[in-house]
Amino acid sequence: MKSAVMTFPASNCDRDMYDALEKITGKVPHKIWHQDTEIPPVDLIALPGGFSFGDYLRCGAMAARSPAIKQVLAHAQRGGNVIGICNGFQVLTEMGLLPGALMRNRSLKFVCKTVNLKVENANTTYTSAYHENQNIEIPVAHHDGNYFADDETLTRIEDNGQVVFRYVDKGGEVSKDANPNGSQHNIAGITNERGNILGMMPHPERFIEDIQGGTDGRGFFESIINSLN
Amino acid sequence: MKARVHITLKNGVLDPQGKAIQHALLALGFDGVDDVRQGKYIELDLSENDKDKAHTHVEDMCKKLLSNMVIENYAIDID
Amino acid sequence: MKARVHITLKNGVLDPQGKAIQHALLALGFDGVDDVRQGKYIELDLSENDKDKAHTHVEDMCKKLLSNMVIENYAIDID
Amino acid sequence: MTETNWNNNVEITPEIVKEHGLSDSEHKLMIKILGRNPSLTELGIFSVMWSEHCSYKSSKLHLKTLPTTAPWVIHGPGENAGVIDIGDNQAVIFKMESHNHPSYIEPYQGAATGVGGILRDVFTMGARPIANMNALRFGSPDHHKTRHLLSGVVEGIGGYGNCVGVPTVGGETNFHPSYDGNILVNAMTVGLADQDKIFLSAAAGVGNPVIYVGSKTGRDGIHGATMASAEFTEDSEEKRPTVQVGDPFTEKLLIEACLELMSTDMVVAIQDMGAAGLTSSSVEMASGGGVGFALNLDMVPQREEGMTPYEMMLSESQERMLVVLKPDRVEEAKEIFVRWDLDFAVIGEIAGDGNLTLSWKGDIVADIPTQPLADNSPEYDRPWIKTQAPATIDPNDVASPNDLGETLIKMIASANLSSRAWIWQQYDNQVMADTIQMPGGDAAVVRVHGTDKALAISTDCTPRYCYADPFEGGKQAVAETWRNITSVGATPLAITDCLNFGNPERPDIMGQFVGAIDGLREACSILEYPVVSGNVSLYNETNGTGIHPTPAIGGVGLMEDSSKMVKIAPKDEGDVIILVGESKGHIGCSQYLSIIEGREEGAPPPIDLMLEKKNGNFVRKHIINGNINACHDISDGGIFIALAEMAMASHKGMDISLNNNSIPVHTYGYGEDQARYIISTTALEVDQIIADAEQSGVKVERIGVVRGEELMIEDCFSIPVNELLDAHASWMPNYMSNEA
Ligand SMILES: Nc1ncnc2c1ncn2[C@@H]1O[C@H](COP(=O)(O)OP(=O)(O)O)[C@@H](O)[C@H]1O
Ligand SMILES: [Mg+2]
Repeated sequence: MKSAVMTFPASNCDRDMYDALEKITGKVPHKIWHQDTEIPPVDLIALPGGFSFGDYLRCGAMAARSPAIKQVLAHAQRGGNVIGICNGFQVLTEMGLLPGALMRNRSLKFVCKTVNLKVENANTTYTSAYHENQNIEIPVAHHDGNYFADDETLTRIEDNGQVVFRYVDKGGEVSKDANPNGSQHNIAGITNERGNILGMMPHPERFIEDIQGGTDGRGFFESIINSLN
Repeated sequence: MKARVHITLKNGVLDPQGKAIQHALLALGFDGVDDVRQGKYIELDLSENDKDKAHTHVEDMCKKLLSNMVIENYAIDID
Repeated sequence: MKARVHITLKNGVLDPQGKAIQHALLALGFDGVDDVRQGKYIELDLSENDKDKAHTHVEDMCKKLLSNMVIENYAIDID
Repeated sequence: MTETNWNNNVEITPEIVKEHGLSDSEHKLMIKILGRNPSLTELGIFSVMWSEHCSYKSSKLHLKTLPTTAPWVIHGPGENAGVIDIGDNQAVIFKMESHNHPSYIEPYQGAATGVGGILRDVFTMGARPIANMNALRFGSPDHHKTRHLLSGVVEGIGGYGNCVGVPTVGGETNFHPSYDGNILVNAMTVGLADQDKIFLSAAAGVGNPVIYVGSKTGRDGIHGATMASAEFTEDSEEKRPTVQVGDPFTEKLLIEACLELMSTDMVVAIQDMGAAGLTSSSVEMASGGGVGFALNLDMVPQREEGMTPYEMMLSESQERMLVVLKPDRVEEAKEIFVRWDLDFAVIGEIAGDGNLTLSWKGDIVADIPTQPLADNSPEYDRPWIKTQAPATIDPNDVASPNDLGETLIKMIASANLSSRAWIWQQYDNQVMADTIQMPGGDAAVVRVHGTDKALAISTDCTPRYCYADPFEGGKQAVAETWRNITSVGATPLAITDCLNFGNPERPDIMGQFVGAIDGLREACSILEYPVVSGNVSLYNETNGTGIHPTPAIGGVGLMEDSSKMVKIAPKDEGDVIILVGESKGHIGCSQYLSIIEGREEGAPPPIDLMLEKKNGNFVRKHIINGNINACHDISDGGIFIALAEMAMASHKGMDISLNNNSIPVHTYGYGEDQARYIISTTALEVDQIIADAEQSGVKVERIGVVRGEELMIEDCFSIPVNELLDAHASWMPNYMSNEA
C-alpha cells in the first residue's frame, strides 16, 4: 500500500500521520507540499491535522484551494482513497468531497481529551479491523469539530451508512455529555457515498502505542492495509 | 474602491457563537435580547475603479473563497 | 428592533486574518486587492422599541462584552 | 552622502528623558558614552536597553550568585535559552519567561504573545520546540476580573500553542488576592537540538549581511519593555498602549523556515526580536560579537505608513528574527523564506567600528557604540531588609475539624486544589505524538522523538511559603520541581527560573528577592541542579501592594528508558501503598490552614535538602528498577490530598491505616512536611523495598493497600472515589460557567 501525506502551511500533525503510516504499513509515505502540481501514484492520500493557514477565515478553507488540491480531487474521482483527520476533515468538507461543514465547538473552546467512539459501520475501507458497534478510545483536539449538515443530508448519510464514527460515553450510549463539540447526531467521522473518502475529527495516529495512552487508533490503519493491499 | 462584505449564516444553520453571545449578555444582565447571530465582516481595498466590475470581481471572491456556500450567505457593498 | 454591530480592529493593530485572506486571494489569481481587513458582524434582535434607548443599550453591550476595547472599535446601526 | 540628523527634529528636554524612565545619572552616562546629547531615536534605544526588563539592573548583582554549571550544561544564562547535554549528540534547550503586564491589559493577546516570544527564544538557538508549559497566578476567585483574565489567558495560550503545533503539556495555577491587580503569566518552552547545530547570537564578520525575516514591523507595543519595568497605577490601565497581536500562523512558518535555514551552513548568528525588538536584538548581536551594525531603516519591512526610526527601533511587533548570514548566501537563504511566504530583507551589514549606526531617508539618525551601551548598563545594589520568618505553629494549637471527610471534600473542591482539567483540555497536549505523561500527574513527560529517552518537565513555586520566608520558599520551589521530576522516574538535570516580584525600590521587596535567590542557590547547589536560563519580572505591584514573591521554577529531567516511567495511579487491587519520608504535621502556611481556617500564618515547612536528595534518589532508583508501579510526591494539602489524587487517577479505592499516634490526625493528614512521596508496589516487591530503605536510612511506612471503590482512612473517613472525582472536577467548570 502506497501512501502520501500532504503538508499545508501550518499543518502540524503531518509528521505524526507520516510516522503512524510508516510504523503500521512498514512503508515510507510520500510527502506532498501544498504547492506541488504533481502527486506520485499512491493508493492513499492523507490530509493531516493542524491549523492550515492559521485556520484563518474558516478552518480548511484556504487549504482547500491550494494548487495540490486539484490532484487530490483527480485522485478521489478515480476512486483513490483519501483520509482527512481533524483539519484534514475540515479541508475535505471545504473541497466539497464530503457533505456538511465543521463549525466552532458548542463550548466555543478548544477541546483536547480522549473520547469514546462507536464504530457505526465496520464495513468500510477504514473500519474493517474493528467490529460493528465496537467502543474505542481515541483523542480529539480541535476548536471546530461541530459537524453540521442540513436535515436532508443528515438523513441521507445516516441511511447510507456513511456515518462511521459517533461520540458515545463509556457505556456506548450516544449522549449529549459524550459529545465534545456539539456535532449533530454526535457525528465524529463520515465517508462519502462511494466510501473512498473519509473525514474524522479524532486523531487515530496519536493512539497507536501503549505508551501514548492507548492503541485503539491502530485498527484504523490496519483496516486500510487490509483493504488496500 | 472599497468593498464591504458581510458573511452571515444561512437560516437554519446553528450558530454557536451567536448563542454564546446571547447567553453571556443575559448573564451580564442585559435582557430583551431575543436573538443574536454572528457573522464576518470583510473590508477590501480594490484598485478597480468601476463599480460594476468591482462587484462582479468580489462576488467571484465570495464564491471561490470568502464564503462557504453550504452554510453561509454573503452580501456585497461597493463604494 | 434590530441592531447591527460591526467590530473592527483599531488602526495599526495587526490583522493576521486579513493578511492571510489577501494572500489567499492573490494565490487564487485575484489581483488588484490592495488591503483586506477582517472584522465581526453581529445582529441582535431586541425587544426594545425606542431607537435611542436601543442604541444606548447596545453601546453598553459593546463596551462590556461585544468588543475588546483594547484592540477593537465598534459601530452600531439600529433599525 | 548622508547627513546627520541627531535630534530627529525633537529637542531632548529633561521631561522627555524622565518620560523614558531614565534617571539623571543615566542621562549623564549616556551623554558621556556618546560625547553629545542623544537624538530621540538614541534616547529610545538607551531607555529600552537600560530598562529593568532588558538590563536586569536591580537583579544582576544577585543573579550572578546562582550556580550555573555542571558537566552536562552546554550553555548557561547569557544565551537566549539554556542548553544541556542529554547524550548522543543531542541537547535540550529551554527557558521560561513572563508576560505578566501585557496579559493583565489584554489577557488573550498578552498570553498568546508570551508563548510566541518564548518559543522564539528556543528555536532561535536551533532547537525544535517540543513542549510548552505555563505557570499562572490569578487574583482571588471573587475578584471581578479573575474569570475574564483566566479565560482570556488560557484561550490565548491555547490559541497560540495549538496552532504552532507544540504540545502544552503542563503547568501550575494558583489563585491568591495578592495577584488581584497583577496576574502572572509565565510560559516555558523546551526544545530539542543536535549539539553540533546550536546557534548563538554573537555576530561576526565585517561586511556580512544582516537579514530581517518574519512579519512586517508595525507600531505594536512601543515601549512594552519599559511598561514591564514600571509599577501599575490606576490610570496605566486607561493608557492602553498599542497591544501586540500574535500571529501563530506566521510563527509556525517562521519555525519551519528558520530550522530549515539552520540546517544549512549559511548562518553566522541569529537572534529573535523579543522585548525592545530591533533594538535589543541588534545591540545584543553586535556587542556580543564585538562588532558594529550598520542598518538602513528604509529596508525594514513596514506594515504601517510613516513610521519613524524611533518607532521602528522600539516596535515590539511579533514573529520577527534577525540573522547574520555568511557572505554570498543571501539568495539561497531568501529562497527558503520566500517559499514559506515570509518577509525577507537585507537591512544592513556588520561594521568594524563597533557602532550601531542607523540611516534613514539619507540621514544618520543614530550612531551608538554598542559595547559601552551594553557594558555600562546600570547595576544597582538596592537596599534590602531581610524578611523576618514567622514562628512555627505547634500542630497541637490547631483545632481539629468536626468531620475529616467533609474537610477532604472541601479541600479538593477548593480553588487551589481542584482539578485543572478545564484549563488543560483547552491545550493540545498530544500533538507531535510524543507526550507520554499528560497533565494531571507530577511531571509532564515527552519522548525524545525516535529514541527510548524521555524528558520530564515540571514548573513549581509555592508563593505563600515564599511570602512567609523567601529563603525556605526559594529552596522549596526548586526542591518541588526536583521531586516532581523524580516522581515519574527521571533524573533532574537543570532549571530555568522566572522571578516575579514587586517593586525592587522597596527594601522589604528587595529583601524577598535576595532571600529567594539565597534559597535557590542553596537548593541548586546541593541538588546539583543548576540554573541555565531565566527571567526577572519586577514591579508586579499596584498602588503599593505587591504580589507574593513568586520565583517560579521550571525543571527538566531525563529518563534513559521511557518505558520505566510511572504515573500517579496505582495499578491493581492489592497493590501496597508505602509512605516515604517523615511526617511531623507541619501545618504552618498549609492549604489546610488557608482553606479550612482561613488563616495564612506560621513558618512554611523547612526544607532539608540532604533529606530531599536521599529520599528522592531512593524513590527514583526503585522506579528505574521497576519495583514501583505508581508514585506521587506529597505537596499542597499533605498526605490526604496526595492519597485522594492517587485514588482519583486510578479510579480505585484504598484501605489506609496511618501509623500515627503522636500528633493530631488532621495535622498529620494535611501537614505539608517536605521530602515525601507515596509509592505503590506489588505485594511481591514490598519487602525488598522496605529492606532497602532500612539499609539506605530512608524512612518508609507501609500504610495500606489498593482495594474497593472507596478511599478509606481508618478512624478518619471513607469516601467513594466517584464522590471525590465529582468534587475535584467541578470547581473550575462551575466557577467559569458564570463567566461573562
Ligand atoms: N496552567 C496549567 N496548564 C497545564 N497544566 C496544568 C496547569 N495548571 C496545572 N496543571 C497540571 O495539573 C496538575 C496538578 O498541578 P499541581 O497541583 O501544580 O501539581 P504538583 O503539585 O505535582 O506540582 C499537573 O499535572 C499540572 O501539570
Ligand atoms: Mg507533584
